Amino acid sequence: MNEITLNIKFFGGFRKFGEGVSFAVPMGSTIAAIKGVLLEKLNGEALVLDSVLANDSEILRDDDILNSDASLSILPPVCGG
Amino acid sequence: MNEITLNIKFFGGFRKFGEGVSFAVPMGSTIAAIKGVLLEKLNGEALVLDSVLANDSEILRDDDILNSDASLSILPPVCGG
Amino acid sequence: MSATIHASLTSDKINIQNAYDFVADDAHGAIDVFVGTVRNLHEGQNVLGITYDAHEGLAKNVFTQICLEAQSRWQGAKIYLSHYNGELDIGGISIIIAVSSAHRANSFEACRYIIEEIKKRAPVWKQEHYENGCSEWLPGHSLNEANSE
Amino acid sequence: MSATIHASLTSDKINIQNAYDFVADDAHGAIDVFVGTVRNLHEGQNVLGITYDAHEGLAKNVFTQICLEAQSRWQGAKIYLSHYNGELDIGGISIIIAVSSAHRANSFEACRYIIEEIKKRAPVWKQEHYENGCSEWLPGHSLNEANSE
Repeated sequence: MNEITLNIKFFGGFRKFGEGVSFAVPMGSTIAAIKGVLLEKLNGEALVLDSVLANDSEILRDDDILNSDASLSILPPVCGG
Repeated sequence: MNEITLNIKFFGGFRKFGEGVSFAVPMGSTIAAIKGVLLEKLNGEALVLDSVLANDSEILRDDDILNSDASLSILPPVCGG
Repeated sequence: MSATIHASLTSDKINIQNAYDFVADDAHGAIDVFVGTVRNLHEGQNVLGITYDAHEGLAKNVFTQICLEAQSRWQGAKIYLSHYNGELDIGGISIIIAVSSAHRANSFEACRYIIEEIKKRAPVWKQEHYENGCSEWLPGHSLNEANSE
Repeated sequence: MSATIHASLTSDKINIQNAYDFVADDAHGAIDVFVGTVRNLHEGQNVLGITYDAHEGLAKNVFTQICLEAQSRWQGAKIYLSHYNGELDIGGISIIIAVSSAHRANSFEACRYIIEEIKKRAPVWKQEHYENGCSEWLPGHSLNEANSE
């Protein structure tokens, strides 16, 4: 089974885990599945559940599918202004 | 009959009549009556009807009564800001 | 205790930073500033400038009264209000209202309240000067309503 | 034709006059400026400062998108929006939004719309630093809602 490599950057409340994390998932994984892996890598950090994954131009939906390596960001609930 | 002397300052749309006007009215005149005299002095200028008379601290009501000389202002409809 | 209301009629150029500095407060996270300026067009006519006229004493009373009303409705607000008196060219600032408060809703609402009340109640008038050489005192809100309250 | 929207994320000190100058327009008689600043108190704790964090690329996209939405609702508005990124002391300006329009209602409403949408949608976070030495990333609005739209 082919794998793809993801680089996920951290923001806000995820900064306590460092700058980001890298891992491989099966090609064709959904964003929901990738969040599941991230949840596991971050020791069940509940913040993941309220967060979204995004690429550099848009927020990805839970049912979006990834077929190639990607640089993503995990965005916790926002509080700008 | 005793008379009192009024000095009435002009603002806004009344400026075309100069800085103001002076005239005497019977002591005990109401503001409404004074407006009537002013209307006559200003050749029936309709603006008087939408205007109010004021002293230096407050607007006078039509049924207020004047018993002594006074310096007043005639204030046309306002449009500040 | 420092003043929490500044209300003035001025013939000096109105400065935004002064308004901001007056209302800035370490306990306040929100400042709303409204600025009124002279437009180059009014009801289809090209405007060159405006002359403001005001009853100084009464205007200051009314400004202060309106600010106090705002403070009683939006507790803790700091308010700076300055209205211009005299001649202004296009783009000139005729009024500035700055309101600071702990949270943003109060700043917005108090600032809006103050400008709406001033338009209705402050003894200030404006005469527009048009490109065609004419000048006209603008119609407005009659203060006669005070008689029916 | 000159730009009618400025939307930026910056680590330079935010300047009110710059915002004002950008939106000033001879055809516009009203400017509303909202300024967000760092308060010294939050939910009973003494705050010493705030560190802002932001996803630069996405934040700029969202800022621009929100400004375009405002322009389509309040036609003709000129908008300046700048959000700070990095560390701020008490009183520091975290955001400025200036909106000019022909008449005042549009300026007030568009300005309010923009700050409310930014609070909900812009990928920006803040970490408060307290007098007791602790620091905390504040909770906020989940962007997950995008999934249910």
